[in-house]
Amino acid sequence: MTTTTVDVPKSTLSRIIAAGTHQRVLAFASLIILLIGFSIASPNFMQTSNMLAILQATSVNGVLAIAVTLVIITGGIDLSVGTMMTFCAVITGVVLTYAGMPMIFGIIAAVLTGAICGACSGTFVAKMAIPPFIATLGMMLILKGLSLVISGTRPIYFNDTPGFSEISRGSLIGEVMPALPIPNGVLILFIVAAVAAYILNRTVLGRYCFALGSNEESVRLSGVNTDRWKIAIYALAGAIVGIAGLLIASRLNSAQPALGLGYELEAIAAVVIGGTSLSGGRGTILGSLIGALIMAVLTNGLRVMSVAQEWQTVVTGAIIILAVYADMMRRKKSS
Amino acid sequence: MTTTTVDVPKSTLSRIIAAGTHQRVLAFASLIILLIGFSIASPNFMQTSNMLAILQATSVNGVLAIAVTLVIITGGIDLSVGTMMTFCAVITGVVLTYAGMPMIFGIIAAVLTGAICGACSGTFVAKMAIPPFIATLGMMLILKGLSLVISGTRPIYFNDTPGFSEISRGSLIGEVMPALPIPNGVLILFIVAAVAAYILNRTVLGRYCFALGSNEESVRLSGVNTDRWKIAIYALAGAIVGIAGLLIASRLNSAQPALGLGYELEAIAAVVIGGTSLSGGRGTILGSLIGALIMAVLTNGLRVMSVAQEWQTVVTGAIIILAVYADMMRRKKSS
Amino acid sequence: QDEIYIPLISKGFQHQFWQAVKAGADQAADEYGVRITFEGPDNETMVDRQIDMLAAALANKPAAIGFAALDSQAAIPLLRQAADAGIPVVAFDSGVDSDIPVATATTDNVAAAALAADKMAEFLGGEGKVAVVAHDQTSRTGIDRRDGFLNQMASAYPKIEIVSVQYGAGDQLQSTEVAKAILTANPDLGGMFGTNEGSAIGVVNAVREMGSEGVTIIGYDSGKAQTDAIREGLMAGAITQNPVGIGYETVKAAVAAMNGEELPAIIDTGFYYYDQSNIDDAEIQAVLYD
Amino acid sequence: MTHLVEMKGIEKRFPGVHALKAVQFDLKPGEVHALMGENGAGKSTLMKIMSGIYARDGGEMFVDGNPVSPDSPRAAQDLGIGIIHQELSLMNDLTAAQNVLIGREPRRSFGRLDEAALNAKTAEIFASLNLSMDPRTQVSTQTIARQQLIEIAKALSYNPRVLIMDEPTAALNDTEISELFKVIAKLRADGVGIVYISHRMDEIKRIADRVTILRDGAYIDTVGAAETPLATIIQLMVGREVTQSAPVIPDTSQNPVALEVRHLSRGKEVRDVSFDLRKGEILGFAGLMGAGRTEVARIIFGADPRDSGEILVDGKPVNIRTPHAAVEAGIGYLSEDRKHFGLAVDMTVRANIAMACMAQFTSRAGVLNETAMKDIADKYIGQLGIRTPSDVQQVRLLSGGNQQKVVIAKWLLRDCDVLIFDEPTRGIDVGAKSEIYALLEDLAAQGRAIIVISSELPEVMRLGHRIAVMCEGRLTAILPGGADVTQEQIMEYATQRDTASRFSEEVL
Ligand SMILES: Nc1ncnc2c1ncn2[C@@H]1O[C@H](COP(=O)(O)OP(=O)(O)OP(=O)(O)O)[C@@H](O)[C@H]1O
Ligand SMILES: Nc1ncnc2c1ncn2[C@@H]1O[C@H](COP(=O)(O)OP(=O)(O)OP(=O)(O)O)[C@@H](O)[C@H]1O
Ligand SMILES: [Mg+2]
Ligand SMILES: [Mg+2]
Repeated sequence: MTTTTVDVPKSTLSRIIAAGTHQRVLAFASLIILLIGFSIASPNFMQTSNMLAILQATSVNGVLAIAVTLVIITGGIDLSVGTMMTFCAVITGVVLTYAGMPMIFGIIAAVLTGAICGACSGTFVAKMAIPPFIATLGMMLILKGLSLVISGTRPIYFNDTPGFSEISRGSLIGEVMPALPIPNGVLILFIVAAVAAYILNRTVLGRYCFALGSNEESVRLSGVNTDRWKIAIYALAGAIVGIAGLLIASRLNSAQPALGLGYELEAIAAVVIGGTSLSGGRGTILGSLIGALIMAVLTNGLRVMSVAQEWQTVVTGAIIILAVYADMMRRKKSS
Repeated sequence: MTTTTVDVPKSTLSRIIAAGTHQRVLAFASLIILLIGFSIASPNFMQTSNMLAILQATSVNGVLAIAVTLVIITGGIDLSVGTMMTFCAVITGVVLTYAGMPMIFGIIAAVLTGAICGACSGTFVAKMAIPPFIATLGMMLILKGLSLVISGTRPIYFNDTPGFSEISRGSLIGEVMPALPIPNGVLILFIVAAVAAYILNRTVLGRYCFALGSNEESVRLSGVNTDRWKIAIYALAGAIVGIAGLLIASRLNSAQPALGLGYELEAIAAVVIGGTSLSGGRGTILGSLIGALIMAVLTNGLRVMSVAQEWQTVVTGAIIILAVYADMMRRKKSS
Repeated sequence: QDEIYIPLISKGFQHQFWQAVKAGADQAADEYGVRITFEGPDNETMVDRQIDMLAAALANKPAAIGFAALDSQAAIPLLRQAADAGIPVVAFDSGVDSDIPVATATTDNVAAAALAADKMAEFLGGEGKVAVVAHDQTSRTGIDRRDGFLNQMASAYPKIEIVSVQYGAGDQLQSTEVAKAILTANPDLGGMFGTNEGSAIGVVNAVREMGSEGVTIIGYDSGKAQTDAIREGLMAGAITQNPVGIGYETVKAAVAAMNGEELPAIIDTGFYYYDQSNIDDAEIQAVLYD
Repeated sequence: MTHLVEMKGIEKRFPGVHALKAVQFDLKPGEVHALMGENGAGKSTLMKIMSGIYARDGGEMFVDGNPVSPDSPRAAQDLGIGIIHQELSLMNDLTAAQNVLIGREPRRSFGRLDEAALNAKTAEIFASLNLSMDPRTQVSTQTIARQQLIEIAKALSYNPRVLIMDEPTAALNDTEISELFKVIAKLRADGVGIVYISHRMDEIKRIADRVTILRDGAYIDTVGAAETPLATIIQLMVGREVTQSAPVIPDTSQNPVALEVRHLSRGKEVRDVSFDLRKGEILGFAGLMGAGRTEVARIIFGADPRDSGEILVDGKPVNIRTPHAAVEAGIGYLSEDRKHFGLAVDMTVRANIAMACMAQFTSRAGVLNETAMKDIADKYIGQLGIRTPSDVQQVRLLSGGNQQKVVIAKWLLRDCDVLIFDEPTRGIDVGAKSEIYALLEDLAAQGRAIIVISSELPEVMRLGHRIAVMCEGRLTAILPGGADVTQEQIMEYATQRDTASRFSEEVL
């Protein structure tokens, strides 16, 4: 058995990059083009304050998109992230406002609630063999109803927990660098993204995400306890959704029980725009982050330009198609 | 190649059934159980008028589910059915009310508009290689915006076209059999279902639906012009959505330009509850019809039982999961 | 069953406004010893879902029906069916274009929004730039409040310029982002009007997060976040309807109609403007919810 | 005489791989031209260029002397070139007939299908292959061997002038192979040119007229099949001499029993199967297609449920319901279907090799040790001669035989006490085969208990210390291995049908 032709150094480098991110993130170019386009179209667009507003607007959807990315890479889907986020916020409200506990318990409650809900979805999918679409659709409805039941269809305000609204609105970075008052919500988004990317690319859990999405049966036949790992992945995604719940609750300084429906579609859209395939096995956190940013820039830019609402929708639809098309073309070329 | 044991007659029969429907429809049992359960729980449930109300409530979602079934069998997804339905209704409104043309032109306009929109989605998917999720998400937004633009964000009423509301509300069957005043909308649903099932199982178009969903690459390598067929399938689905547009416009005697968002999820849910796999290659029209009926019965039954609305949501979610679980179990046993 | 059953089909369910209507209806139901149910679709575009709810309600052979039509024409066949069966229909929140309802308990949203415009103009001294964050582009209440505000501005305050009207679906987060974009595009904005609770709070959030100064905010409806903003001085004032009253009057009218009593065609439940000065008045407190 | 197809100076590069270097090939009407080479030599790539799936980077191609560049499978079909791919690519949800005639369905007016004609036409093709299969059976219910036959039927249905067969017999049994050869003989008589790729050396002598040999993507030679000894061909392929070590059968009768299977049954596929497997022993499993060997293995491994029966590991009964439990109990199973059950083809070679042993490369915090994984992967790449530009190449980009080696590496790494190999050398070249035989014998010598299921009788006979023979779900015999057994003996037991099914056959 002879050795084969060895590859040239250049492609080794690109291969290392590809191995790290599992796929080159090309959506980035679309994002830049959008930013440039809006700056030209509207002089008010490129202000620091507006850039911060866009980042702030990305935070919740970005965190949700990260959660969904994990599930989608396994070949599943999670429709429940929107209402699960609300549910976590409501539980935090119960812990902080109704039970009057200190803030840290509220934070733990949100993440834990998310993880438990995620584990439930995961169990439906893994143990009961329910298609992820149905399992998470069911969870979506169940959690939506339970949020209303638990809160008594009333918002729960966090006025008794001073500092709660700082979780998202305050700016630790701004305290150090007053010139860059990046809100904590954005900071948290980037931390969550970094941790998720690390988990995805450097740990067993991440490896099994990709493996399950690639060929679940072959993973099972390798003696891996696929059920357990699947539940773990859904639970991790749930915990991340819990963080999104904290962010939105902190930003609105209240848990709004009726909110949440529709956020799942936006999160999934961000993931797919970011180049993750809905059939599983491939995907990047960075891509989803950029996908979420593209959506936020698009919405903000059109609003700043004061485009009429109905045309905003039309243009958003068209640009999403174009951005992904441009991506496909670039990907084709580069391969 | 030696002869092997030949299968016994029994399995031949079951194979013929399986070949006809491509999969046994088991969701049916869940539907029956629901019907029985609600009859016991509420004496008012099993009235003719309520059964007709359920059927009427199924008609629009049922037709949408049929359209989505075709696309899902090819391994795609169609998120635009809800707003496309509205768009078709608005175009019909323009033709009938603004332009004052005779009713038949309105009907043709709806179906044609749907087919054209579907062909657009299909082109994005087939020719531009955009993932179906994004292509139809884009279409969803574009059509939503265009409906508002064209209608001037106002409902278009069909008061000038007497008879238009008969399309869905009248009852041809009731005229013949006064004891069974099944609304035309329901009749149309069943006709659409029968035609779609015929196309799916007996024509080349249907064959390529299954083939594309099974292994697109292999179909392409067999020299089939997969792009053209895919566009045709999306266009057919669009035409069916056009019929749904007619039904809803007729039922509301108006084209409501803002309506439509969220209907896609319900239609897809009906399809998946009916046993069609989101990964393509398998599915039945009958299953989707039953899925749509399950959803309608569930919603109606809980309302008739006067369950509090927040609990309705919870119970709906739980029952959807259970119904599909029961299905999976039965399917496992029968295989 | 001798219990008297009156279903109320509303335009929404989860929002605070509708919960307050429900509270009023529950209160009346207690007083008159009837059983009510209260249901509404997820959002105000779902006309056909509301019709399905009405159909399910009719299946239970109710004594009377309360109905807040999303589109008054679409429901007419079912309402006629109810009328034919001798079931009185009371419209609430907005009217039904037909003679079927025996009474309509409603707020004049156009006049209420015009009052908001008057107050806004007063704060701005009759000139400046104003934007509207509305909750819906197509629903009756959305249109009435937007147009009531815009028309009053146009006719009475020609020096006030409406720079932007955008929609946030009544979702607090989305409305926040909408309002922030408006503030970015119009650094010299003088005032903003939020047409319902979610929109108004979105505007407040946006101003808070952007640290904008000199923006006069007028809101609509109540809710804790909004009353807090008014007390803090972040929001200048708000219009409130009398949702509890709407619910109460609807059930009361339904019971009366059931008993064959004569009813006025319109039961105007009124609206109020409140700000820091009168928020604690008993009359205002009675119509606020949180 | 004019060539049917002629290819000159064909070049093909993939990222990191120079797959074909100025390769030439020609095909005459009515000949069987074997294309030989090690795994990854470039055989499939050359044929994919001929059949319009890949575009060539350089060189020329002629059909009937005219220059052509088929840019799609359709274009190649129009030139009369058909191909049976190495990797199965059927539409699993459709029936056999629907697969065979995809794109050419008999139609009636308005695009309506004539299903009866479709099935009849397919039945005809099946009959010409002497294949008994209901055209209406769904493909996904069929074993890969039978799926392969459907692929062959599909290729024949085009009536090609040039038929490329890329390892058509890898999944087939001797009986099916001789049926296929009859078909090939008929085609040859009709003047069809056949390109034949196989790693089963004996087949070359049986049917090939000429042999072209590739090595490392380069053209080596074209020789006559009849006049060239096999050893020469192998040497040309491998570039060195391959020594076939004679098998030694150790006496394992005193070793402790590692695996005991008692009265295993599942439906019609497995009926009351019992056997023992001792440490250090290799038990070969022989049988015809569909005999139930794979099913027995899957049940032992917990991949499929059993109706009844008992499994004992090291004398203790174990309750295995999932493959995870099986691996925990020390049982490993290499599936016969690498694409569906063996590999995550979108992942890297490294990730696939490590898949069954992730715990070994994971820190307590769950962080992966990529360096350790790389070292292991590189070790197996060297040991098994896996031809890949690097260990982070996606498996789907490897040649078929090299993919199979990756699966083998995965299970060698896992190092279970009981290892079940189902068709382990499917698609693997002669050189590598003997390496793998040596590895298996090594493992046995270390005390592992091994089951080898193979459709190649010589392989079962070469490896098996004892040989279990199955027929229609029953274990009909356990024969001694080595020189004590003949092919005829095995075949006798492999066709020993029970009276009941023979009776039902006659009735039908
Ligand atoms: N699409 C591709 N991308 C990258 N490399 C490829 C691709 N296809 C084939 N190769 C490489 O080209 C070489 C030749 O592969 P090919 O499949 O032609 O081998 P083969 O001779 O058919 O081997 P086998 O006997 O194992 O089937 C291999 O090294 C393989 O890894
Ligand atoms: N002639 C046949 N018709 C239908 N199914 C068959 C036939 N032959 C085998 N099968 C299927 O094959 C399975 C049993 O064969 P199994 O794969 O275990 O046999 P095997 O001895 O490993 O043969 P192979 O060489 O095909 O792998 C059963 O599930 C059976 O349904
Ligand atoms: Mg090959
Ligand atoms: Mg086998």
